Amino acid sequence: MDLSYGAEYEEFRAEVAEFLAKHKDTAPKNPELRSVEAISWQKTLIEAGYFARTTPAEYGGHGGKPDILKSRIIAEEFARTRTHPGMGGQGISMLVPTLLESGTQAQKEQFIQPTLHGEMLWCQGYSEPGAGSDLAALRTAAVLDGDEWVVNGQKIWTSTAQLADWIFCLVRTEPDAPKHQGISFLLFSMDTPGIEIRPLVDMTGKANFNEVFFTDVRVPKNQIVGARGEGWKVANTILKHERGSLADPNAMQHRLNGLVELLETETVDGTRVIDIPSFRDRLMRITGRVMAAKCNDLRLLSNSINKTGGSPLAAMVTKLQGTELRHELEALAVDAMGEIGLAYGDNEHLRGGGSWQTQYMYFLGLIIGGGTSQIQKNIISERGLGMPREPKVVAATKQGAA
Amino acid sequence: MDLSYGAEYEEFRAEVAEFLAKHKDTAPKNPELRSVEAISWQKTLIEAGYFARTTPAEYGGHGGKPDILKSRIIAEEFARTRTHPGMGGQGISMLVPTLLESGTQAQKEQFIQPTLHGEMLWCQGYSEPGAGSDLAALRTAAVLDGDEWVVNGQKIWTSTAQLADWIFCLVRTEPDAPKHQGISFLLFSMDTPGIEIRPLVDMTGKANFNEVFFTDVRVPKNQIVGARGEGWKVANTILKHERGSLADPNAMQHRLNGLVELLETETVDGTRVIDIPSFRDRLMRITGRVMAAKCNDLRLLSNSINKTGGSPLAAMVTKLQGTELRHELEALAVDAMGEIGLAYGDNEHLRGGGSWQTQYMYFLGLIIGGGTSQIQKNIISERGLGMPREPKVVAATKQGAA
Amino acid sequence: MEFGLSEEQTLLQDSVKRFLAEQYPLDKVREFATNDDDGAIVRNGLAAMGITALMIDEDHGGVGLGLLDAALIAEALGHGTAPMPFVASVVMVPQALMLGGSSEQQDRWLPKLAAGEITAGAAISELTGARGDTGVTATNGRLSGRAMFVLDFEADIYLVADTNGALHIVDADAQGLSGKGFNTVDCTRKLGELSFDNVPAEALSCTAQQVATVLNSGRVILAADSLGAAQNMLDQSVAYALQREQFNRVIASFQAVKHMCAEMAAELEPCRAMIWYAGHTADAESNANNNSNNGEAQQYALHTKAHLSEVCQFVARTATEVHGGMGFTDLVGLHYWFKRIGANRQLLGSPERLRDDAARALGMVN
Amino acid sequence: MEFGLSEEQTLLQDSVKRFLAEQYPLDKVREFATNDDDGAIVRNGLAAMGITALMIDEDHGGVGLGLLDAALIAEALGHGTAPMPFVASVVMVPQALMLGGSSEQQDRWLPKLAAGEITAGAAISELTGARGDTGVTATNGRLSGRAMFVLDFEADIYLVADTNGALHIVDADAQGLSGKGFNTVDCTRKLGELSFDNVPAEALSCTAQQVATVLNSGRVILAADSLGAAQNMLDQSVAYALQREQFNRVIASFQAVKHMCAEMAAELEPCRAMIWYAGHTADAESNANNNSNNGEAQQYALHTKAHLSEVCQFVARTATEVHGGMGFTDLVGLHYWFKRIGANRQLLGSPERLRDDAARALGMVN
Repeated sequence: MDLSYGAEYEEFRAEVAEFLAKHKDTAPKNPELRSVEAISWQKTLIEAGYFARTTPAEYGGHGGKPDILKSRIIAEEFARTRTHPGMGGQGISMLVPTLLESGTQAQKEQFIQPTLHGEMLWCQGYSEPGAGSDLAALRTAAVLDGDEWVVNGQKIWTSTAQLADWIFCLVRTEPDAPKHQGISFLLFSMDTPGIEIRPLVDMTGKANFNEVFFTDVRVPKNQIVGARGEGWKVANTILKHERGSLADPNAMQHRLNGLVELLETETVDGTRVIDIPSFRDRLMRITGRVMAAKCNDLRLLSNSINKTGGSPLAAMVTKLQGTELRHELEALAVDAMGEIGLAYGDNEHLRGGGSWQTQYMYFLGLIIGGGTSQIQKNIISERGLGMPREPKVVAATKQGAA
Repeated sequence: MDLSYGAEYEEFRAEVAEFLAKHKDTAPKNPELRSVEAISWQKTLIEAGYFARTTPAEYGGHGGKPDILKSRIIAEEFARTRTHPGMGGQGISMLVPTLLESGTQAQKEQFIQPTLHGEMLWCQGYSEPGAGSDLAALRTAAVLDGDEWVVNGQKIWTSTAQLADWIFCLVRTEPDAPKHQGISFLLFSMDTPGIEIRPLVDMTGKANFNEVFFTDVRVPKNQIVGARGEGWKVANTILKHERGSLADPNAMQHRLNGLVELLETETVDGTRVIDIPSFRDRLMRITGRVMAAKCNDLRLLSNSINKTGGSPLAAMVTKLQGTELRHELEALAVDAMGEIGLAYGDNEHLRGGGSWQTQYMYFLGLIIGGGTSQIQKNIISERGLGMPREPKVVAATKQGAA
Repeated sequence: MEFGLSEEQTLLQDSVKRFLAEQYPLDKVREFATNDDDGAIVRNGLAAMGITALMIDEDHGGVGLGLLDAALIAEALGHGTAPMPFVASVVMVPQALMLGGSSEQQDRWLPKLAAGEITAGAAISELTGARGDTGVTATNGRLSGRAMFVLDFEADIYLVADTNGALHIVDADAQGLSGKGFNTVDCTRKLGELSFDNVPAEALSCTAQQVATVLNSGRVILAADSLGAAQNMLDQSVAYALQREQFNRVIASFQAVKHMCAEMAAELEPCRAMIWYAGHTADAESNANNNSNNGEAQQYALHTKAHLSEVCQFVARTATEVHGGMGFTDLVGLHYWFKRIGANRQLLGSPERLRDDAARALGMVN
Repeated sequence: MEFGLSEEQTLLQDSVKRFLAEQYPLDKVREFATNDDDGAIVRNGLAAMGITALMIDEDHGGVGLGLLDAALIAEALGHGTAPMPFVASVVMVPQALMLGGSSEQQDRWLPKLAAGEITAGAAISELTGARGDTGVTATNGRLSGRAMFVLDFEADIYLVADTNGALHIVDADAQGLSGKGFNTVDCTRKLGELSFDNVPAEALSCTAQQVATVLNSGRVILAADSLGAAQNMLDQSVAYALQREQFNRVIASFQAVKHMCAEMAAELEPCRAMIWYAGHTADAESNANNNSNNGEAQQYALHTKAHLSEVCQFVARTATEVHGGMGFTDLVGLHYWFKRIGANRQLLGSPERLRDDAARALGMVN
């Protein structure tokens, strides 16, 4: 056990802090997408090695060696000083690693640099109305017509579709192959004719996602990543990364701090809510669970740094545990506020900008999204505990039992 | 809505009360099985119509018309005055109704009266080590050899096996038939050679049940109830009665009263446990759930009386809800006592004779027994909500997934 | 002995359900939520069916039914997420007037309420926990202060509780009264807040116990509303699971989905009988006209609201999970029920508070 | 940066697990439970492996390891339901002596404890909530009164807390001391009670904070013991489900059974890291020799014990359910782990109390 980062890293931390102090006044606060300000900051960050740190320099990254602790220090220092850490999005978190792994040289050259610089924004076209938990059941079809794929079908849960320049998309190209083997991974511009975007309003009242419809969308043949029919494999090399990030224990601690503050501020009949024992006990229960989640996260970080692997279960449980815990944390805030906890929209009595109620619902969405809790339990029991897969069924039935 | 029992029934209640007053001094307190005292009290009760009320007089019962409200009044008055309500046991609760439904005239004449009088005690041989939730998978075999069935195999969860004179037993007589169709219902004396009883100690530390082993046990051919191969049907006409009785809300209310008393009596650092808000909140939570269970029970009683049927779900959920609620009620008592709640056996600090800890464990047993909670949920979803049965599986597997 | 609904009760409940199913489909729920519809069709339709006259005595143009009947209607309203002024307008305010109003007050207001000509709100939430600096004080028949969480907002008259626990009737047009909507996550009903600046008011002469009775009636009604909403969510879940296919099977054939539905049913089904009992025992105590009641109605009201709040929250969450991503969207609209249940949970006392109140009522708290 | 076990730590833990698996199979657990075995094989075997010397400094014949190492051993002991005097004898009493004993006291007791020549119990439970009329008062170096729930009972010396929170060492043979076993549902370890009638005692000079440190060490140890026991129950559940067939399938292929096991794993796995952290931060504060610590070790000890008590109770119940009827019998003996977890939950503070203590330590309680 050694929870210090060591002298070398404390030196690195000092460097980051120095950079941040120097850019304190010039770093943008809430830069607009594609703005000169945003792109310029992105380039500054890459050059300094605080963004796209390990992406090869030839594709526009910083070209540094992977070092999880350095990444962590960067994240910690940017968070501490509340400095904008650079543009995120699925292009950067998902497409870039995918291209680095499976893209052609030409694709890497064409797409990675503008994506990293924030000049090219992406959305992801995976889920479909009929393909949620069973993602591989997707039916959006791409048929080769000369030198072009002709895409028809519908995607759902596509965030930032209205903003994106391009989409990376799973489509079925071999309708007769077994379901995992007939899928290909296509890239195409969102300006291509035949694409319709419909905002998908969710229970929070916002359109955090969209539905995207394709009608005879024509895509140049070479805009495929990996071989034809191997899209499932291409996508899955990085799909798992998405899941863990839904349950960040540091974000959880941040919310917990806010929750304590809320309970110390809100009153009922003049009594602070934190002085009501049943609420305080719930707060303490959640505190204990957040502490456990943070320790587990520390263990995973250590495993990554030291490449000790060795605790697959510790990684597998984070999405299930984290999203449910977060939902309950937000629920306590809502309950603690009583009727005030119902305030929403433009109600002037909103606490925390209405974030408690929003996050309470949003995290119910995350319990479902990115692999429902039921799917997570399948994964934990099958891959983590070595229990049998769901057996093959003789026949699907729509009928209830007698 | 009319929760009064009405004048006719209040008259009946007065009759019962009068009977009880008259027998106040002569009713036995804890009569020994088969004792003269027990048998004589049983006969007095049957004659008065307070036991075996609806069993035809020709078989030794009282021969009254079914009247659920009268049965309820009898139960209430006997409980109120703490008068012994007559001997119970599986012979009376399960075998007698089975024989009335499916027995031959000779069987009814031979078995019902001595059973009702408490002269003939029975145990039940249904479950087997390999046939629990899947009871129909039972393998104890009976092969016809001349005029006798030769029984070989093993039963488990047989309560009162050491005390019983006879056993009613499910055995496989048609090994080649589909599993539900190869079973027969046999009756035989526990004195028959080849029967070995082994007490089965459970987590409460007591042997509430037994294992029973059969080696070439020879049973006269005519000691079969119903037709050969129809034992499953014979047994199932009354099996469902067993389940509801595991979660009696009146017993629950009785325990809840005791729990309140316990919390008002136990102290920590001089403070009564009931004055500790987290325990009081748990008590109130459980109180609300017990109230709901009691209302549900009242609804079921009313349905039976008025033959309105109509709420199959209300009946289906009682075992699942009742056993889990009861387990949690007992758990609160254990928690409230702190380390005192651990006292067991001959510890002089036992509260309530150690019943809190015992019942806490025993009700975990009941969550499992009589159809586990998992099986109950299957039943509720399939029969109650019309969802599909567990699909047929291509092949059983013992291997975990990769 | 009969513990169940009469044929008339079942018919009445069914007729409200049917009316809502026909007149107030999901599209209408959405329109009301976005203020594109004012709910008049529902309000007028149900008034025409006599719902507004439900609890008012016959002498004042009502039909004189009890809390149990009102709870059955509330269940139907929750089932259909109806934008009906009910808990205050049809139950609490008429009851307060009948218990503590002068005959002049009763004659003035009850017939109009019964006919559905006017609606009534209740600014009474501070009795179950005042948040921040709210509270209304009464001086010489004039009210000053602020009330939040006014039930059945945008009404013609309001029942107002002052900080001493006394009740008053205030005309919505009274001088010095100003109000505004209190927007909540639940967009299926209206909540509001009222400011009082020396507002003329008519006092009612309710005893503390009568005030408690009015509050408890509201609690049973909100619990029944949640029961209806949760039952609808369960039914929708089973129906959705029976048609949604994943992995070449309807998801209703997965044991995990089946068990989620079974757990919802197991928790919810006993709640139905609990609502019946809570309504029945309140009516029985009220008919006995007995002020020295044994407190059973009080205990049932508190526990029914607390218990159903917990159960229905569980159902709301689980039903959403059964629907997968669809449950999170506005496409199936499941969230309207989810949010209505969430609102009922907080109004007129959260479960934690009600359990504490129940313990206090039993003298358990030192 | 490394948050994980060293090779030595893993080896040490594994060697204890292996020793117990070989020397203390289920039959032996049963014999100990029925007093047919006195646990000497385990006691002596583990002493021979140096376990008794674990936390004692090298000057007194120990190996000077920390609470984290002790917690790893405790996990192994819980895993094997070992009848080892540990929480008091190896952890709390040596720690109290090292923190507050005179050098004469340390020289007298620590080497013998390190060598496993004597064992030590702790009559300290009253500090975490005195039940009934228990309590020990100290007057002029003499103790009178009664202590219940004495950990590692039938010891040679006892650590005793008086009602002022001061600690004393008492010889088991001291005049006026009488003791008897406190039979519990958990038959895998010994608990007892002691009566003091003017018993001569040696005071230790522990500060209130040092007493808290000793209690907190005990809490982390009991939590680690439960972790080991719960992990064993989970492992047994998966193994049982993989071989038990019902309805022509191994029950491990039923989604309901899989999900029960997944839920156990999901709850339990983060507890492992939590134990590590609780041990590590306690050691770090103790090494810093810093009395004005920031309270992290205190918070982790309280929350770790509270959280693991809840999680392990859930695992104990769920594992029993996965085993079906077999889980309820003595045939598979699963109940020994169930009961050990149940006992750990109540000892040195129930979850409710510890959460309250944690809030108080943060100044949250007015």
